[in-house]
Amino acid sequence: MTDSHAATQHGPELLHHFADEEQQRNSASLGMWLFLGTEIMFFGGMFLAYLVYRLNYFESFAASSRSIAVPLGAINTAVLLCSSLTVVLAVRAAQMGKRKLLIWMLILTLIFGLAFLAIKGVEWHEKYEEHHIPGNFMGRAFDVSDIQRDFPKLHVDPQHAQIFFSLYFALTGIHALHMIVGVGIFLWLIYKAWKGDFGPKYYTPVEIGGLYWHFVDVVWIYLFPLLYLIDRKPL
Amino acid sequence: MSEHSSSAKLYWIIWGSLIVLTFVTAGVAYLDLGPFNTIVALTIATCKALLVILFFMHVKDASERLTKVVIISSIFWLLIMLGLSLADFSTRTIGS
Amino acid sequence: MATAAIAPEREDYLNKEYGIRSWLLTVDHKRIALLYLISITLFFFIGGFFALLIRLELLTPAGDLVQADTYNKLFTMHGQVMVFFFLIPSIPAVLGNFLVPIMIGAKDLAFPRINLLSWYLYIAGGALMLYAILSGGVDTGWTFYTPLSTSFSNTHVVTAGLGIFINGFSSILTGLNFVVTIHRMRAPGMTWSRLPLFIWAHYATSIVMLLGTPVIAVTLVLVVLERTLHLGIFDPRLGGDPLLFQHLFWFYSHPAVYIMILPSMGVVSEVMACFTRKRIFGYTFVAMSSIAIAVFGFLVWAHHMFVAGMSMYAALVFSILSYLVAVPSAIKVFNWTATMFKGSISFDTPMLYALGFVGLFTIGGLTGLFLAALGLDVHVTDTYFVVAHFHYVMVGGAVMGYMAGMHFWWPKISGRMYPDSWGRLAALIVFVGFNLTFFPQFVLGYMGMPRRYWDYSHSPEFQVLNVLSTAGATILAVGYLLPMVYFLWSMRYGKPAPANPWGASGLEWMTQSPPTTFNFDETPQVTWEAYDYENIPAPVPEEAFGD
Amino acid sequence: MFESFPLWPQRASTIAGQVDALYVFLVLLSLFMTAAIFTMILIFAIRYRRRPGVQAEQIEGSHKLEITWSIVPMGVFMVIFFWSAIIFFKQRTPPDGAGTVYVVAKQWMWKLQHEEGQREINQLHIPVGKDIKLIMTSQDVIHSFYVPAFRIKQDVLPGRYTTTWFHATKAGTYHLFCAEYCGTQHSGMIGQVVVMEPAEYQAWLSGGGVTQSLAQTGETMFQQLGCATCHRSDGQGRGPNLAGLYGSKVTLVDGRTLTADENYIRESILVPGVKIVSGFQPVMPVFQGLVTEEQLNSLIAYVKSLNPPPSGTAGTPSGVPAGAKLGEGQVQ
Repeated sequence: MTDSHAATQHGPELLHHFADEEQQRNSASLGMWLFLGTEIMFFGGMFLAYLVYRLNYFESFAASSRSIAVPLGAINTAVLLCSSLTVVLAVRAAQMGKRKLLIWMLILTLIFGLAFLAIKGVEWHEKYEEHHIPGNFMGRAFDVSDIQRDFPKLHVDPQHAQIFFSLYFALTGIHALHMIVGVGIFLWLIYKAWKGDFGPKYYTPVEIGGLYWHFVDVVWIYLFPLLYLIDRKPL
Repeated sequence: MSEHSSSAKLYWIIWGSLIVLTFVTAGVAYLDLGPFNTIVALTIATCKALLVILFFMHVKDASERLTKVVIISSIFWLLIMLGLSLADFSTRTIGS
Repeated sequence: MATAAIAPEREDYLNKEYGIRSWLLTVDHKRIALLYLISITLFFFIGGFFALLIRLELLTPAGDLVQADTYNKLFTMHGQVMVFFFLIPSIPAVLGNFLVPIMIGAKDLAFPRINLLSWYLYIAGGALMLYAILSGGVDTGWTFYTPLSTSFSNTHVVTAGLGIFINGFSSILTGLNFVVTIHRMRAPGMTWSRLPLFIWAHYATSIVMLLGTPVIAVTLVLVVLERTLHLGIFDPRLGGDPLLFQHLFWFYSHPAVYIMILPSMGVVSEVMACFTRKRIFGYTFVAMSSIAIAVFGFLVWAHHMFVAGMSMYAALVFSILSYLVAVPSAIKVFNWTATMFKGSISFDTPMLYALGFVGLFTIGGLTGLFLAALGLDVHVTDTYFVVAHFHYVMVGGAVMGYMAGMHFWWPKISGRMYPDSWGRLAALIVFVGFNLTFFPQFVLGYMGMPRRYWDYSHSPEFQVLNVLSTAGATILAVGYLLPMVYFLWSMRYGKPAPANPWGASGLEWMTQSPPTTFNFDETPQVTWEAYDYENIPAPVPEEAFGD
Repeated sequence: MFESFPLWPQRASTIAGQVDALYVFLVLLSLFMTAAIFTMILIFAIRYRRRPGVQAEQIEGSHKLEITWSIVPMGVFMVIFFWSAIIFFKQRTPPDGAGTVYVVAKQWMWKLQHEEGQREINQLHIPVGKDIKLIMTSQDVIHSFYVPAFRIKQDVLPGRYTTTWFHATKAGTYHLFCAEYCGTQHSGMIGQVVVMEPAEYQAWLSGGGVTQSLAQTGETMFQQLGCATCHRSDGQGRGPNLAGLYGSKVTLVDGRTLTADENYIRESILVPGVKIVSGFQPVMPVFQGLVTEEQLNSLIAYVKSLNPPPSGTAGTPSGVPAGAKLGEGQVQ
């Protein structure tokens, strides 16, 4: 989704078709919340697939989920939560007209975002090493013999494990795509903040960008337990 | 949006509890709670999500009724999709 | 035909600026509506051309016009082009974009630039679809059922899927624009109970667009991922469940039929009120039934899957819910009929199309009851009975409503009057051609002719009805060509249209025809109830039409 | 009546009459409603056409009328719903003791296996007056087994069984169509269902030159694949005793209980680890890809034949009549 839906009004002056300032800001916020509603349904489709297959093939899902490192996932969640904090502080700084603080907070958010993507890259590479990418991605045929070896008590069916990893890559992949779009939005916000476009009278883009970023964080808040912590009980 | 929404200190508190909840949910997963593992994980995730939505996304203090209606109806639609689909998947093995 | 007297050059949204840039970079909701009008008409004739080829092939039992896989591509692309690139955008993107802001007294939609982005997304999706068609087409049926679409078809499923995926965002953003505009930008005094029913219908449609379209977007993404990166979510060889795809697909695709029909219902309410000079009977019930259709429409999707292998008990739940969603549609039909009581009815072209809509939508709705009946659905689903049912609702309903709307608001859009006698003739031809095409298919369906059959030489008893249907299709084609001819003719030679040729109520009739770029010089103050026809003089017939 | 222009296919099964009765009721209801709406519109159009000097009378609406034409349709719909649900239940619950035919759908042909061992392509010979249950699966895409004359249709899915049943009442040859789009030759995937008098059917059966019944073929397959080593009839083997399994309640390792239908037996053969019976170890090898659909059908027919004959002859507690040769199961 290009960032144009973050109502790109230039400068504080009122767009010609809005009656007043208040109407313009409320419309932008309502527009973004409606868009987030569609995103809930977008991820909802994949959550339905995840729910159905987890109920049918629980043990293969549990074993495959155990092969993903929890520490990396937890750190990634913490990184995203930090980025949410810096976004909120950025919006507050914009409201109070503190331009330098705003720019710093936006840059910090960007850094956390990129950190998240980097950690995600490491995780994916680890999956690539372990031959856990479905199909034969770049010549590495999907193979879960290592999982079967690590968890003899759980019945791991290669096909059902491949469905888990298909869902894992679909969910985290599309979530990462939304992160990349978010990084794009924040790069553009930093540029406009540096130009001094935002102030107490006009900070809608920062607020709208913040709503989008928080949403992507909330999606990850659910993805973390559903993908990483299916069943970590001692066997 | 009201002027200076609540002070920065509140945000730090919310952030702190979110981080704590993250490590709690990661830790609890290693305990054997029988069927409650999933329920606990989902409740913690929902609490974290509510914290972010209500405080970080300013739904609690500043936004108006319509935004809340949009959020609740989107989640309700998701539950319609999940619930009615489960009606099929869960009762397919009964009978022929 | 003396060329129309050139009225003193008054500024309006058409002659305000000229040149390609003024059209391709416009943010004026009226110009974007015209851009949509041109692009969906193109796709309508592509889809219609495929339909004619299908009907010609079925003229004879043997498959002798085209090869089997060509025929399969024809009905697949007929379905995809018509559903995603004509029916879903038709009224919301053309009439909705043009009229929603004016009807509520706003200068433009809430997000004009996003409106232009929606059109570009539509064009991008359309280009991908055309590329898929030209480079070999798709042969999976417009429903993309897996595992055929993911593992067994080697046609351009990925290209067509991405085209429809991108086009879906055009629909989402249009819905988003409408909801925000209707909530935020109503003129002072334009309360919810004074909104025209056209606006209520588009509000309900936008709810469905917003909450349904993302699900097919993600479903198509998963199909594309499965074909390209082998992420086998629907692959039965891995233990994937083909019914999961059908649940995700129909969760959107059933509400999508309400995206197609609800705007037409809005148009018919406006036209019925104007040409009977009466307030719509039971305004609140008609408005609320639009919302009820949008909401209940999301609970019934699996009535497309009764024989697909789903559980018997879930089939019961979806069947009873399907009967629930039929009630609001019945309420609307009864209210339209009751509106004519004690009216002062004139039969201009829009009214003919609206009456045609009411009649054919009734038959379409009633045959839906056959399909919601579990025991009967087992026999008639996936046969020509289903084909006839959804064509009665989509062509008899949505397209008739679109035609009614185009004729009703053409003077406002183009500033010219179209030749009404030609309009009435075309309406009658469409009505006759339509019934001749699709009524025989009900009998064919109950006789057991399966749908999507290239060759039915094993059962020659189906041929007579197929010949009737093909004859009807040619008449229908003529019926649809006529309006394009005289609309284009009227752009050049039509009489200049007065501000309110029909004496209709509604803010759009209080601006000049065609309106200025910002619709109103100053924001109107609404003090009257919706459809207050007792204070609006009926138009004097001769003055309205030149020829 | 309409010999030259039939309005519906022949009624050749018990359910066909009931489906047609509901169809006729709905056609009459629709004709009545359409006629009512059309005549109302016609009368109002003529009676209230625009005449100079006559003003339309503004009517707000009437709640009473709105309520009636919401409740009355809802009531009629409920009648239709219950009537059709009853028929649907009959269509979806095969009677016990029905003869079984295994159907394997493949891109663009129907392969059928009778219990008595006959194999047919695109042809199904059945005796009139007998319940026949079809256990169907697909080797590739979704197909749909549709016999208009019997008013039955059931999609055939890859990876699992779907079942339907019918009771033919009239001898004759009827169309068999594939009703779910399945690729290039979808319209070529057709066949005949030949309903014969019982005597004719027996003649057709014996004339087929078939030696083994399906269950016996299954038994030889059961030995070849080495199933017998673990699934022993005396219950001492590492696998559960299969006698009396079909249709019984099974409790799994994780506590879930389910009835052992064809889908359970199929899944337990192909991917045994998913549902391990409580008290047993997950040691059974995976047979996915090692057995064809036809061999799977014969194995399932064999397992079902291990059930004690339903006629209630005194079988030993373990279900298998002592001394009876394995696979002797009664052939109805």
